[in-house]
Formats: sequence, C-alpha cells, structure tokens
Amino acid sequence: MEGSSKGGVLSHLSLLEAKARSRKTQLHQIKELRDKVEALRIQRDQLRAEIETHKILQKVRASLDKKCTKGGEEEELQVKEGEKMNEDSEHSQLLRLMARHTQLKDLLHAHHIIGGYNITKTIQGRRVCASLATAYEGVYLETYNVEFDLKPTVRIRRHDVPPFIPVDSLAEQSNMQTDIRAFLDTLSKYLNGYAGRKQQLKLVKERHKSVEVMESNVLCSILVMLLTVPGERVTVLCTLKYTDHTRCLPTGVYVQCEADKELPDSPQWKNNCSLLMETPVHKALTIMRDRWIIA
Amino acid sequence: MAASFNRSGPSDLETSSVNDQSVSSRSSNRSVRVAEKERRKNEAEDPVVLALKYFNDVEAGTPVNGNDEVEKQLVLVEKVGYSRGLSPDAISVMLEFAMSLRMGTTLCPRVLKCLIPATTVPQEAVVRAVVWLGVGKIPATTQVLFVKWVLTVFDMIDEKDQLRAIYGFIFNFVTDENLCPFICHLLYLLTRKESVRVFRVRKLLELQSKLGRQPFLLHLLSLYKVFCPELVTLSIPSRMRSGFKNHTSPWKSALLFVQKRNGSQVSSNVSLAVTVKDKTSTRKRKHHHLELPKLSSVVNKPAQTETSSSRKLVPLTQLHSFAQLLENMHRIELPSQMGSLLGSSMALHYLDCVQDESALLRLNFWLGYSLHEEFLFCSDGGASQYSEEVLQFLNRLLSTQHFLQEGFSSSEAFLYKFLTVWDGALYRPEILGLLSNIPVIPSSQIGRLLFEPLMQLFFTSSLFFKCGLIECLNNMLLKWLTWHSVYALEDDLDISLHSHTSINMTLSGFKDSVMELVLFVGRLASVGLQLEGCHSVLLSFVLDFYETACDTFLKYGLPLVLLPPSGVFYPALLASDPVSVDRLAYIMYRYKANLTSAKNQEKVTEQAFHISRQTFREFNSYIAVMANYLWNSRVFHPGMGVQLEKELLLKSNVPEYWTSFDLIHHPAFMSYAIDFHRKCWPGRKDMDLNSIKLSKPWGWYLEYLFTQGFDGLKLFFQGNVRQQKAQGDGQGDSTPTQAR
Amino acid sequence: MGDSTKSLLQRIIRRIPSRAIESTLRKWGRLTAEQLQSIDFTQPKWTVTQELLDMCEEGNWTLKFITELEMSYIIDNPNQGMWYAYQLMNPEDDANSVELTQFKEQFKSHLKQLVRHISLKMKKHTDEAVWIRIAWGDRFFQPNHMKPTYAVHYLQTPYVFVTSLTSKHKPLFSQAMTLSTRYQAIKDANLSGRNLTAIRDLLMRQFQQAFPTKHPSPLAERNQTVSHPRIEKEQDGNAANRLELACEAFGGGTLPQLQSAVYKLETKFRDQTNKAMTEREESFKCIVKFASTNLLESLRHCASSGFASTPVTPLLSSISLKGKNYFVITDNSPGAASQPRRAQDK
Amino acid sequence: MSLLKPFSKLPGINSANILLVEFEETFQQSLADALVEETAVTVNVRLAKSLPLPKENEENRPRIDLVVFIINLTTELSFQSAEASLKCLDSGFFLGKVCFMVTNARNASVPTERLDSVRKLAASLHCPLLFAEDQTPAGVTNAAERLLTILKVTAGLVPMTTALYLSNLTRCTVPPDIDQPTFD
Repeated sequence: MEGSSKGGVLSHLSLLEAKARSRKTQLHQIKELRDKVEALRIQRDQLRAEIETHKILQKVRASLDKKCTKGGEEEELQVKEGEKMNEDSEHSQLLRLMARHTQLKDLLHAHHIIGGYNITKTIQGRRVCASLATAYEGVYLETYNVEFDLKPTVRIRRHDVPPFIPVDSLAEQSNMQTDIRAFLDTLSKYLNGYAGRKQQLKLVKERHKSVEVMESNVLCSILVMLLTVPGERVTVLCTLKYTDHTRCLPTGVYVQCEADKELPDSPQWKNNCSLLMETPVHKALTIMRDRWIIA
Repeated sequence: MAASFNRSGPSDLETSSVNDQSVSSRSSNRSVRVAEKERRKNEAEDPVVLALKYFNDVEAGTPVNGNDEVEKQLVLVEKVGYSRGLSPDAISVMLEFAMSLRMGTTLCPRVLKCLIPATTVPQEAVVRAVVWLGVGKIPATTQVLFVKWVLTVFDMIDEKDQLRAIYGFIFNFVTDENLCPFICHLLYLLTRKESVRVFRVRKLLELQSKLGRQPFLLHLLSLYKVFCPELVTLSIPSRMRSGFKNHTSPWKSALLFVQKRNGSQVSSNVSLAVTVKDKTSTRKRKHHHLELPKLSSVVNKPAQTETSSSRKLVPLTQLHSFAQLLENMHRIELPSQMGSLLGSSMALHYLDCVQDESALLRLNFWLGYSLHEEFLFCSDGGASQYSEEVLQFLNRLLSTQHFLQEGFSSSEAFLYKFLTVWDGALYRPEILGLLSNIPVIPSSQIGRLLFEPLMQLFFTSSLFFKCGLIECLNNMLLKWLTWHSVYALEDDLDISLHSHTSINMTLSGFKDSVMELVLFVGRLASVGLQLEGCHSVLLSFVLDFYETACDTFLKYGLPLVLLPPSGVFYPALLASDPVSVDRLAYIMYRYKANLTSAKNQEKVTEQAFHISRQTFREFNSYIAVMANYLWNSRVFHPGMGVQLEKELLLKSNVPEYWTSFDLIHHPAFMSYAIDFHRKCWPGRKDMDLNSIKLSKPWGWYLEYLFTQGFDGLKLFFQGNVRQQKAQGDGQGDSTPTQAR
Repeated sequence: MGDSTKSLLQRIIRRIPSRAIESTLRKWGRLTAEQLQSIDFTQPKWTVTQELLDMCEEGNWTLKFITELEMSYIIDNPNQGMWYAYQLMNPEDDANSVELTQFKEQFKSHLKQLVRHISLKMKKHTDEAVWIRIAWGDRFFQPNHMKPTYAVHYLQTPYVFVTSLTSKHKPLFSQAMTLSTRYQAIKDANLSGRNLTAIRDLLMRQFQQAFPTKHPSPLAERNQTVSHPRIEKEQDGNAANRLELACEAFGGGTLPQLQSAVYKLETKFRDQTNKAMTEREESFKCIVKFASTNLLESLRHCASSGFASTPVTPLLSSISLKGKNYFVITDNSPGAASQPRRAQDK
Repeated sequence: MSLLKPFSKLPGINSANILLVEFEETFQQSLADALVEETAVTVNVRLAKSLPLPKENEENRPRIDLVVFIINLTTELSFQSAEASLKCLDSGFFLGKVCFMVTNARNASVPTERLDSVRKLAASLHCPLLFAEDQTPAGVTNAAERLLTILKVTAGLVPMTTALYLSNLTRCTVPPDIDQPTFD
C-alpha cells in the first residue's frame, strides 16, 4: 500500500539514526579504552615508585625503632641517621619524617587495641563519639558507640547499646563532667562481659550438641543446661547464674538431679561446680566431656 | 430459561415449572432444547439438578436459620459454580431465587457470588432480576453486588436487545446514590444514539450538580455528547481519569478458574470475558485499551440466523464474505467493544460504506479515550510503555486510516495535544504517520495547532527528525490535495473534505490552508538547510516536497502556485551532487507548465484565479538565474539573486569566476565534463575544459549529459532555453523564455 | 462452651488468609496427618471452615487448643493490630535476675488476684521473647476470647509491647507486669505502630545507627560515583554531607518500618503577617501527623535529597533518637513554634 | 549573590560547556553521561542543584555556553527552585543561552496548571521549552542530542547561526488554552 511504503521511509529514517548513534558510541568506546590503557600505565609506574620509597622507608623505620628501643633521644638519632644515609638532606629529612609518622600511627593503633577508645569529634568539637570495641578470647565482636554532647554539660546524646545494659544509671553513678574515661571503662566492662557470655553461649550451642540449653535470656545472665551422664542414663540439670554482669564467669552454679539426690553432693560434682565457677562454660564442658563426666 | 441444562442438566419435568415462568425465551432456543432432550434421555440423575430443583420451587418464607437443607443444596450449587461454572438455566434459576428474596435477604450475596457462568447468561434472567431490583426490598449492598455482577458478565449475556428495551427503567436507578456509579457504567455499555434523550441529560446534569463532577457521570455524559452533541452543552474536561472502577473483584479468580477449566469449549466467551474484565478494571492494568479485543460476540447460535425474526440482529462475527455483509447490512449488531472493529477488514468495510453515524462516533470515542489514557496521562509518566503493544496498536491504527483513506477526528484531537508535550523521539515514525493523515485545518488554527509545536521540535532535533518531518508534511499536502481533487464540486465552491467530520470549508479557505502549509515548509526548509549545512539528504526530502507543490494546479486542479524560497532554490542550484540540480530543473519545468496553463485558463474563463505579477517576476528571475549560471556562465551578474562586489571577486583571484557554475565547471558536473572531454578528444594530453564551450562540442556535451539521465535538465532546457546561433565566437548564447 | 469454641475457631479461620491456612494448621500440630490430608485447601474458605468445625465436633477440641492455634498464628504474623510500647521504670536491684518460670507464675498469680475470671497463656518464642495472651473476663462473666490482649516482653529489658488492651484492663495489666518484672512503675513510651518488629527494633536499638568514626563509613563508600572527567558537580560536597547528616539523624541501612509520627502542638502562634492569630492569648493547638508506609525511610530521603533542611530538626530526628512517634510540643521547648510549621507544609 | 556571567571568560577551542540545573539531581546525571558521549566536540558538563554556584570553583569553571533548567513536573518544588535560580543568571544568558527541559509532562498526576506556569515562565523569558522522556534510555539519548544541537549553536560551532537567531526560532509561546472536550 502506498501509505505503508511512506511509513517505511519514516521508520527507515529512525533506523538510520539509530545506526549513526551506535557508530558514534563505538568510536567513543575505542577512545575510552585507549585512555584507560594510558591511565593504567601511569598508575603502574606510580606504584613502582611507591614501592621503591617504601623499601627505603622500611630501612629508616627499622633503624628508627632500634633507636627508640635503645631510648636514644630524637636529636642524636637524627644526627646518626643523617650520617648514616648520605643522600641529599631534605629528601632524607622527608623520609625520616614519614617514618616517624608511620611509627606514631602504629603506636596509636596499638593503643586502640590495648583498649583505648576510638573518639572522634563531630561538628566543631561540640560533640564527641566514642566507639567501644568488645572482644572475647581475642575475637573481635560488636562495636558499640556512644555520642556525647560536650556543651553545655557533658551528657549522652545517643548510643546503640542494648537496652538491658543500664547505660543511664552507669552515667549517673560515674561523674562524667570530670572524666568520661571512668564511665567508658565501666561501660566497656559491662559490654565486654555481655559479649563474652553471649559468645560462650554461642560456643556451647555449637560445640556441645549433647548439652541441651534449657533456658537463657537476652542478657545471658542465666544459663540452664541439661547434661547427661554417659554411663547410667541420668540427666543433670545445671544452672549457671551470672549476677555480676561485668564478668563472663558465673557467680553461682547449681546442680539438680532427679535420679539420685545425692549426686550434687558427690565430690566429683563438687569439683565440677568449682570448675564451672572458674573456667568459661564451654571450656569447662569440654574438660568434663574429656573426663567422661558428661556425654 | 428453557429446559436445557447443558453439561449438568436435569430432566424436563423438574424444570417444567420453570418453563411456565418464561415462555418467551422457550421459542428462542427450542432447537437447542431438542438436542438437549436426546442427550438427557441417557443421563443419570445429578445431585446438582436436585439442588436446582429445590431452589426453583422452594416456597417463599422458608426459614433459613437452622435449615440444613438449604445449606446442603447451596453448597452443592456453589461447588459446581466455583469448579465448572453454572449453565445458563442454572443461572436463571439461582438468580431468580436470590433476587426474589424467597428465603429472605441473607442468602442473596452468597448466591450472587457463586453465579459463575459456564457459557452464557440468558438475557431474560437478567431482565427479570432487574425488575426484582425495582420490586423487592433488597438491601443496598446486595443491589450493588448484583449490578457489579451484571457488569462483570456483561459480554456473556447472550443478547442485549431486551436490556436496551428497558433502558429507561434501568436509568431510573441512577437516582439511588449507592447504585449510581454502577448503573452509570451499565448504561454506558447499553447506550445507543436513540436512547439519548433530553430529560435524561437533564437528570444527569442535575445529579452532577448534586454529587459534584463524578467521573462516572462525566463518562456517561461524554458518551451522550458524542451521540448528540446538541443536547449536551457542558464541556467535558479533557483529562478524565479512572472513569469506572473495577467491579470484578468478587468473581475474578473464580471466573478465571472456570474459564481455564473449560476454556476449550467456550473460548470466544472466555476471551471476551477476559477483555471485559480488562475493560472494567481500567486503571488496574496498563494498556488494557491497546490490546484490541478480538472481534467476537456471544451470540453464536447459527441456528437463529435462519429463523431471523424481524428484530434479530446479526453480529459482525458471523459475516465472512462481502456478500453476506451486503445482505445483512440493515441489521448488523456492532460488538460492545468498538475497539475490535479496528481488527477486521469486514467491519471496516461496513464502517466505510454505511455512513453509520453512531458506529463511527462510538469508535472515535473509544479511540480518543484510549489514546489519551495511554499517551497523554499515563499513570507512571510513561515509564514502562509496553512499546511492542503500543507499536502494534499505532500501526493497526495507521493501516486502518489508510484503509479508510481518512484520519479519525479523535486521533487528530489527540495529536494536537500530544505535539505540545512530545520529545520528538517517542514513536516518531508512527506519530508522524498519523500526523500526515490529519484533515485540512482552517488557516486560522493551523499555526497554533501545528506550526508552533513543530517549529520548536524541528529546529532542536536531529537531521533525521528534520527529514522525517518534511516527509510527513509532504504526505500531508499530498492527502489534502487528493481530497480536494476528489471532493471538490465545481458548481459551488463549497467542498466537504472529511466525509465524516463535517469540516465544510470554502475553496478560498482551503487554499489559504494549503498556502500556509507550503510557506511553512519553505521556512523550515531554508533555515533547516542553513543549520545543517545544506545536507544533501535533507535537500532531497525538501525537493520531494516541492515536486508535490509545483503541480498543485495541473495535477490536482487547485488554482494555486507557490514558488520555493531562495533559501531552497540556491542550495539546490549550487549543490555538489548533480541529482539535486537535475531535480531542481525538473521542478522549475513543472512550475512553468503550471503557470502557463493557468495563464491560458485565465484567458478563456473569467472565474479562474489570478496569479500575482510578483509570482511571475520571481519565477522569471529564477529561470534567468538558472540559465545564466548553467548555460551562459554569467555568475554574480548585477540584478540577480546573489551579488558580489567586483573588487572582492577579483581579490579572490579565481580565474574567470563567471564561468565557475556553468554546466562545465559546476562542482556537480565537473566530472562529467572531464569524462566528456576524454571521450571527445581521446588523443589530447592537455585538458582544456573551455574548449567544450565552443558551439559544436557544447551541443554534443548537452546531448551527452542528457544521455546520462538528467531528464530534468533536458526538459528544462527544451522548455526554456532557445539556442540562437551567434556568429563570430561560436558561443551559444541562450536567453530564457519568460512566462508572461 | 463448645459453641463458643466453634465460634472462636470460625473467627480465627476468618482472620487467616486462605493461602496461609494450611501452613498455619500444620504448625499448630493438633491435626493428624490424615485429617490434614482430608481437607482440600483449594476450595473456598468457608467450606474449609465447615470441615474444621466438623473435626472440632468429633475431636471435641477444648478452648485451649483453639487459643493455641490463634497464638501460633499471631506470633508468626503479628502485624495486625496496633502495637503500643510501654516502658518499665526504676527497677529493683533484683530486676535483672528475674527468670522465665518465676516471671510466669508471678504474673499469673498477680493477675489472678486482681481478676477472678481470666484465661492466661504464655509462650516463649525462639528469640527470647515472652508472648502473653490474656482473655479478660470479670467478676461475673467468663473470659472473652473474642478480643484477647497480646503482650510481648523480653526479660531484663524495660520494654513491653501490647496490642488491643482496653483502658479498663490497663491498670490491672500494668500492676501485674511491674510486680512480676520487679520494677516500680510503668509508663507509656509514646511509640506505636502496626509493625511489631519495627517498634521493637526502634526501642531496643536493634537497627543500624550511623556514628561518626575514624574508619571510613560504609555510606561514604556507597556513594562513590565514578564520574566522567568532563562531568563536574558544582555542589558536590553538600550532597554527601546531607546524606551523612540524614543517616546520623535517622540511622543508616534499612530502617524500622514506622507508619506514622504525631506532633501535638500547644504553642503560641507566631506569625507577623497574621496579627489576629498572633495576638491571641491562649496557645494555638493543632496536630501534625506524618504518615507513610515507611516513615523513617521517607524522612531520611527528604533530608538527603535536600527537600528538608539539614541538619535535621530535632523534632524529626528524635523519632529514632528517643524511640518515640508521639510528641507534645509546648512553648518552652526550643524553636518549637517555628519548626512545626515547617513540618506542616512538608 | 554572585551572578553567573556568559561572557566573562574566553571560549575554549572546539569545546562547549553546558550547565544542567536540576533540583532532584537524578535526571541530570544520566543526561550528562549521554552528553559527554559526543566526540565531534569536547563537551564539558557542569551539574548543579540550584544557583548560585559556589564561589570556590569560580576560576576553574569554564565559560558556560548553555544553561538548562530541568523541571520535573511531578513536584512543585522543582519548579520553584528553578524559578529562584533564574535570578542568579546574568541577563546576557537570556539572549538564547538558556533553555528549559521538562520531564514527566505526560504524567497523569501532574496538574495542568503547573505545566502552564512553566510555559508562561519560558515564554516570558523567550527561552525554548523542551520535553524529555527521562524514564527510557532512548528518551535520554534523544534529549541529550537535542541539547547538543542547541549547545553547538550557542557555543558558536555552527557557521552562520547565533544563539539569539536559534532561540528566535525555537522559543516557547504560550498557547491559548486548547482544552475543548477532546473526544468529539
């Protein structure tokens, strides 16, 4: 039909347009790829250079550390350094400064690990945010944050500490205005204790399939387990109470057994109890299992 | 409801009582009954049958509470309803039972919910139910539920005539504000031209004043307006959204299930029912409009077309040949979804030859509405156009318009709106195609409706769009001129162009519009060429247009001649490709033919049109320029279109610059000249093109060019340039013959 | 009794969407395998209900079973009614050592003392939550199982979440709760919503909050858009800044789905253009309500995309900060007069 | 308030600089990506949420050849901020170096008045008003191409035309309301 052929012209035009576009983009892509290659080359060279400097840096750093351990002062150290490496001075100077910088950074990091608090200032120092890391047996667990308003008085603005840890009462007890540090210490004790207990519970559930956890709570301040004695099929109900929430060891261990009432008083179970009192529960259970006390 | 329970039928005797209730329809499908009887002879008793019997002749006032019987039976019926769907007669029975409130109002909704038709819904049942709606004291919610049900199964109702007959009765329910929206929808489906009455319009208007501009009222009113614009005066807002809500919720899943189950047997109904759902659940799904419902009607009982009672209507589906169409022309039943017409050529034939006002109106209404919904006011800003569906739809529309040789007024109205928000790329070919179909616009409107939006698009869009638009406008001009040549009546100059939209305009009006169009293209072309650096593709499209424009008088008998602006003329003349030059020559030749013949007619008849001197002067100067450039090598001659300072030309120190655009040195023809030179003087080492200028080789050269297929040049040459041998230097001097 | 059981069963089944019926029944575990087999769950719901009722007949299930069914269903999809949060105040020293069994019997006994006819049901969910179902009766009437109260409490936490608790029963419930959890007082936490987990997370700080730290924050990395060299962002800085502020105000990551926040203003009307209102003595009362499918998300987006001014006004930020979504604003609170009006026109 | 000036800096060789101002900062990104695809001319794109532009990158900012205000019709704010930003433009820009680009014009939820007010604004400033389909990739590329066509002219890369000349041809005009009942 005549009309349709006309439509053909129009659609053909669109087709041409599309083609033109695609060609343009192709060219564009090629160009881009070339640029990318160029960029990558440059980057590679940069990296190489960096490696070089880093090596030197390492050397300086090593000597620096030696000096520090020896307790030599900065000046004479520099002097020694100066005579040691006989390059143009300002270059070495720079290197030395960089080395020093890295050293200090490491110190800072170490401090964090030992248990300092990562404190950052926000909005022109009107607030600070302290983040408390928790760990148990060298495993890093959750990090909690507390944000303080500094002016007019130091007070907690917001935090993501779980509600069953009494942040506010702790804040009241410690006098934050003078030292936040003390407050943070106590708080972190609580948090670490909680994290530790939680971790223990997790481990118990993982490693001791035979042990049935009857009850626990969000705070992990109570743990009721059903232990089975391997030989004669008696089950022992063992309850751990953690009244001191800053610690991950129980404050009380209670053992019940329907089968024979005497069992808890038996010497063996007495020292089991003491074991549970002294060692973290999952370890204690492993020991007991190894001693064929429980399945 | 005759005693025919297909697929779950009881024996005749049980439903005898039913028969008494309606004798009317018994006749209507006796033949079916006979067949049914045979089948039922060897059919076991069916619990459902008993259930139906129970509901059929349970006497009024039977208590419901603690009546396990009812419960049991109803559960049976429901099981069937939800699983297989109910047979027509089962539906009649149950509907009757429910609406007559024989056992109070409590059971009504439950029964209605399970009325899932397996095949069709007998019209009588619905009519009776409607009557009950008037009589019984059915709680409002149940009433609404019922109407919803009717809407859902509307296209499964076997016939509509009786329903239409009680249009007035149904209309009365409009006053009930609970029912109003749904009744409006029902009326919307039933309305025909004759059912639009003044008092009804008045009623609706007064309702509107009471309830505010409710969409459902507006829809009905707009439909009325479509049928008789003279009755409805209020202006319908262009953006009516979410006219009728989705009513199918209670039945949707069940219907789908049933249809899936016995899809094979009643496919036509299924498809219809499904499309019906789409129709009602308008806003739920996008593009419901665009999926053309397949042309079908539930009335497919060929038995009845023979026993055609006078009022019997023949659905379009049953017509398969043009002959059938002819003999049934007087009693065609149009489908309830006009969109389906676009699908079948039969329907289009019908539309074309029968000047059926209402049919076209309905189609226009549907079309305009769907176009608006889908393109102008999309629910999500046109984010996810199912472009496949859309393209299909638009192309279908295009081909329809080509079939009918005219555009729909609704699509026209739509385009004017769409152009103002078009980004120039969305469905470009289709939109431009539609645009080229629009009928003549009065010159007063044309600028605002067409030119202003197109200008912006044209100058900000790519070369390809520019070409496309020129092409589109060329087609538009072609169509306009064709219509003119078809519909123009010599005696009085009044021509009705669009056979259906009654645009009657005087010849002068028409002329103005065409003039506007041609001038507009002139503007576009000259500036467009300038912007695109005289791109040859664009140039060729422009020349296409002028090939149409130059023949307005001779080919189409429109007394109008408009020359291209110099912005088009010179780029074509100085183009670097010979084809453009050649075509220009041809166009000028045609212009000459038109002008001269117009001249002659002016001489013989008084009432012929008058061409202004200006046009002649322009034309002559063009001719002169062409002759001087191509033949006489008199470039930049004083008193011609392009003039340059002599000093400047000398400064440019181009050797004999005046020859630089003759047929030898013209950038387009240089290669031919060289080729000719080789052929002419094979021996010669040194090439001297000027030697072609000598009269003899010049003649040969022209011959040579003409053999190369430059017919345009040939015609132009023969028409305009008469050679006169000047002695002395054998330089052929040619002067253009001026048309005076 | 049997009648009420059946009606209760019917009611419950009505509440359960038909696709969930089967799974719920399985979870319930009171039906034998063949019983479950016998029911065809594809057929309409009310027929299923009928069959269940028949089973109830022959198996003559006690009310207990049915309440179990309800409870298990509610626990699995609690987001039905409105949940209100209450906060327990000033704990006794042994509040932290309360354990489940003890809490259970304490609560029971306290409530029993207060009300004669009452039916209690407690269940510990896997996530340490204690679910309590209370059907209230009174001196003369049997407990009404049609509209029971549900309460959720995590031991050692000062929060209780309650749904459909009438004002008549509230004091009774509060008393029993405080006593059995070894606290001294209980107060409304001004937080409510349809989504239980959301308000729980909000109060228990179990959603990811954004804190300024030395370590590169995840969101800083997230909006690292690799940009073309020839595309330059003029106001690049403040976009990132806005996002950071927004996240600090409302938290990062996915936020609890809170539906609404209500501000009740009882402030002096301050607007120079409108003398008449400004001069009035008595304070200008109005209620501003924000509603959304996920309010915090939308607020955060508002702030990050610059629709709302940053830093975010304390009025908005304190939703997630204080874990409240109902505020009463009086004039003594700073800038209360200006901010609410901005809040209004957003 | 610092005015952004069109002629305070010298043009670069075979380069054109366009400034896209959009409140939502969503469409401008994709548009920019499409714009820099252009290879014939080096196109520099500057993105801004609103005017005035920050002082600090005053000196490294090239001369701006075309300022495009992207207005998303679904939000009133978008229009308002564009209106406010206009005040920070030197009048020199309005000699054909400003154009408006409207998105979501076909959205049902958009009140007609808003589109009309945008039209009025563009018409009163004699600026072209383009419509764009920001949802589909094809729409985005097309929009970018149209902007490029204008940009090339305004940057003086197209012989024999000027920004003013083009804007005379393409500038928006307020149409007298063609809101008759549409389907009859």
